[in-house]
Amino acid sequence: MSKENDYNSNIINSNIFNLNLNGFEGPIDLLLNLARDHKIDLTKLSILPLAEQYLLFLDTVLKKDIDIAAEYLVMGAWLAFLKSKLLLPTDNSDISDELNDMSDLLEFQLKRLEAMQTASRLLLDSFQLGVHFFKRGDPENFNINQKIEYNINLFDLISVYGQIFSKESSQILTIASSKLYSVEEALERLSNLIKTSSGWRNLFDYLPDNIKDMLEQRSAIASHFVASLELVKEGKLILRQDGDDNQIYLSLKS
Amino acid sequence: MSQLKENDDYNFNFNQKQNIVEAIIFSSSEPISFKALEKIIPDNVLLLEIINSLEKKYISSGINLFKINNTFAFRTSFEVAEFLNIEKITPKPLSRAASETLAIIAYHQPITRSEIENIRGVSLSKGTLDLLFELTWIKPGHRRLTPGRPLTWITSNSFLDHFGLKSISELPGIDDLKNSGLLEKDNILFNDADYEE
Amino acid sequence: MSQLKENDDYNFNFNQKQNIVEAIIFSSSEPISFKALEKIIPDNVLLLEIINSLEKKYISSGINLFKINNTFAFRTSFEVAEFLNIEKITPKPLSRAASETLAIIAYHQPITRSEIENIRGVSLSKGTLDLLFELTWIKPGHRRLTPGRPLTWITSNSFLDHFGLKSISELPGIDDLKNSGLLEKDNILFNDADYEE
Repeated sequence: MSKENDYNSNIINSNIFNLNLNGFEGPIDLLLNLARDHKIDLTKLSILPLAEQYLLFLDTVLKKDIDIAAEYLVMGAWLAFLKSKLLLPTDNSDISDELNDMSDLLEFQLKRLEAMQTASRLLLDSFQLGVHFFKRGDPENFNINQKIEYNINLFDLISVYGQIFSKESSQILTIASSKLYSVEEALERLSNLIKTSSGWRNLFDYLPDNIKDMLEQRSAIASHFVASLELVKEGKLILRQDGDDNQIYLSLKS
Repeated sequence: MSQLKENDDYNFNFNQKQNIVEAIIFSSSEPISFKALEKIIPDNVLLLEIINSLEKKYISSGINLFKINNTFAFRTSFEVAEFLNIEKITPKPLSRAASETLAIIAYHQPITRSEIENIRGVSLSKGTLDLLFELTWIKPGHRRLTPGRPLTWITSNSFLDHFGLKSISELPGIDDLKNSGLLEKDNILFNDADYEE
Repeated sequence: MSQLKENDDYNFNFNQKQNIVEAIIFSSSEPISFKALEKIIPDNVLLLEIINSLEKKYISSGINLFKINNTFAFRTSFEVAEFLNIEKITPKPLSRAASETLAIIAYHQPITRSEIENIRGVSLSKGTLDLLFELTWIKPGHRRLTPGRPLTWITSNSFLDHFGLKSISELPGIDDLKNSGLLEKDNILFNDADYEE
C-alpha cells in the first residue's frame, strides 16, 4: 500500500473500524490512535488528514447507531471548524496565527497523552513489590515507636466518613419499634398471679389494666393466652372454654 | 587460565546462589525447610555450604540466621532483642464507632460529644473518645459558650502525622469525596466492583 | 592506651548501634522513617553514617537496603528477581484508565482532578481515583489557591515502595519529559469547558 493511498480506503481497511468508541479513553486517545494507525508524525503534525480521519470515524460510528459521548462530538465540531479554516485560503495573518496556535495545542495534547501512556506502561512494566521483589515475609514487631497498635489509614478514615453521609442520604427503611407485650413477660406475670388464685377465673381478669395503647393491649391478650397454654403444657393450669365464642376460664391444677 | 576462569565462574555462581537463598529465606512468611531450598539448589553439599556461609555472614549482625529443626529463618539477634525489648504486637483494626467518631471530629472540629452523637445517630460509648484520646489522635479544644459549656474535641498533630497530612485542609472535602466516588459506597467501595470505565 | 580504649568503645558502639538500626529496619515489612530511627539514635550525623554503612554492607547481597523518600526498608534485590518465583501473587491488572491516571499523577504531581481530565481529554469515572487511593498509592496533597480551592493529588511513599523507587525523580524518563515541556499542565484545548472542581 502506497502512502498516496486514499485516506478513505485506508480507514475502511483499518482495524479501528472493528472497534467502537468504548475502546478509547476519550477523543484525544482516539486521535492518538488514528495518528498511530496512519503513521502520522506527531512532531510535524498535519492537522488536516487527522481531522478528516477523526470525522470520518465519528461519522461511521454514528451510522452504527452508537451513542456518542459529548466529548467526542465537541472534539468533532472543533476539528470540523479547524478543517474548514484550513481549507479556505487566507491572507489574514491573524487567522493563520490562530490556526497555528490551535494546531500547536492539539499537537501538544497528543504528545503529552502519548508520553503519559508510555510512562504508564514503563511504570507497570518495571519491578513491582510482591511480584519481582519482596518485603520481609515474617516481620517481627518491636515495642518501640509503635505505641499505636491500631491500623487505620487515611483511605479508611475518609471512606468511613463517606459512609456516614451516604447513610444519611440513602433511604433506609427503619421499622419503628413498637411496644409489644412479650410471651416471656406474660408467662412470668401469669405464673405469679395464679399462685394466689382459687377456682375458675376469666383469663381477661389477669390482663394488665394499665395498658392504654391498643396494639399493646391486643398483644397482651395474645401473649397471655400463649402463656396460659404453656402453663397447661407444664401441667400447672387447666383451661376451659364452653363453646366457640365464649370466654376462656382458667384454674390452678391441684 | 582456564582454571582461573572456572574459579571465577564458580565464585560468581556461589555468590549468586547464596543471594537467591538469602532472598528466599528473607521473603518467606515462615521458616523455610532444607527440603524447600533443595528445590532451588539441588546440590546438597553446595546448599549446606551456602547456608553455612550465610550463617557466618550474619553472625555479628543485628539479625542472625536461625536454624530451627532443619528450617531456616532470619531473626533479630538476641543481643539486640534484649536491648530493644521485642514484643509481638498484633495490629488491631480500629472499631467502627471509633473510626466514625475520629472521622467526624476530623471533618467537623471543634465538635462536642453530643454533636458527634447527633451526626452518628447513636450515643457514644464511654470508651470511644477515651481511646482516641489515648492514641493521642484527638485532644480537647475550647469549651463552647453555650449552656453547660460543653467541651469540644479537635484532632492533634499526631493525627496529622499518622495520616500523612500536613494540615487538616488536606482532607478531601465533600465535593472531592463525591467526585472520587467515595460518597457512593454502595456502588464503589467494599464490594468487588469492576473498576473498569 | 586510653585513646585506644576510647576508639574501641567508639567502634563497639558504632557496630552495636548499626546492629540495632539494622534489626529495626529488618524486622519490619514496612519502611521505617528516619524520624522513627532518630528516637533510637538521636545523633543525626551518626544515624546517617550508620544507614550508609548498612547500605554498603548489603550492596551485593540478595537483599538490599532501599531508601524510599527518607524511609528505609530491606527488600530482595532486583538481581535475584528472576529466581524468586515462589509465593508470587499476581496483582489484578489496573484498568487503562487507572494506570494512565496513576502515571499522570506520578509525573505531574501535585495535580487536580480536572487537570487529569484535561490531559486525558475525558472525564474521570468515579472509582478511578478511589481505587488508586485505596491501594494507598496516591493521597491528597495541598489545595490550590485558585477559585474553588481544588484538592491536588500526589503519590505516596507506598507508591515509591511498590515500584522500587527512591523518589519521584527516579520515575522512568522524567527528566526528558520535564525538559521537553510535556509535563506542563495548563495547556487546555477547550477553555470554554468547565473544568473547575
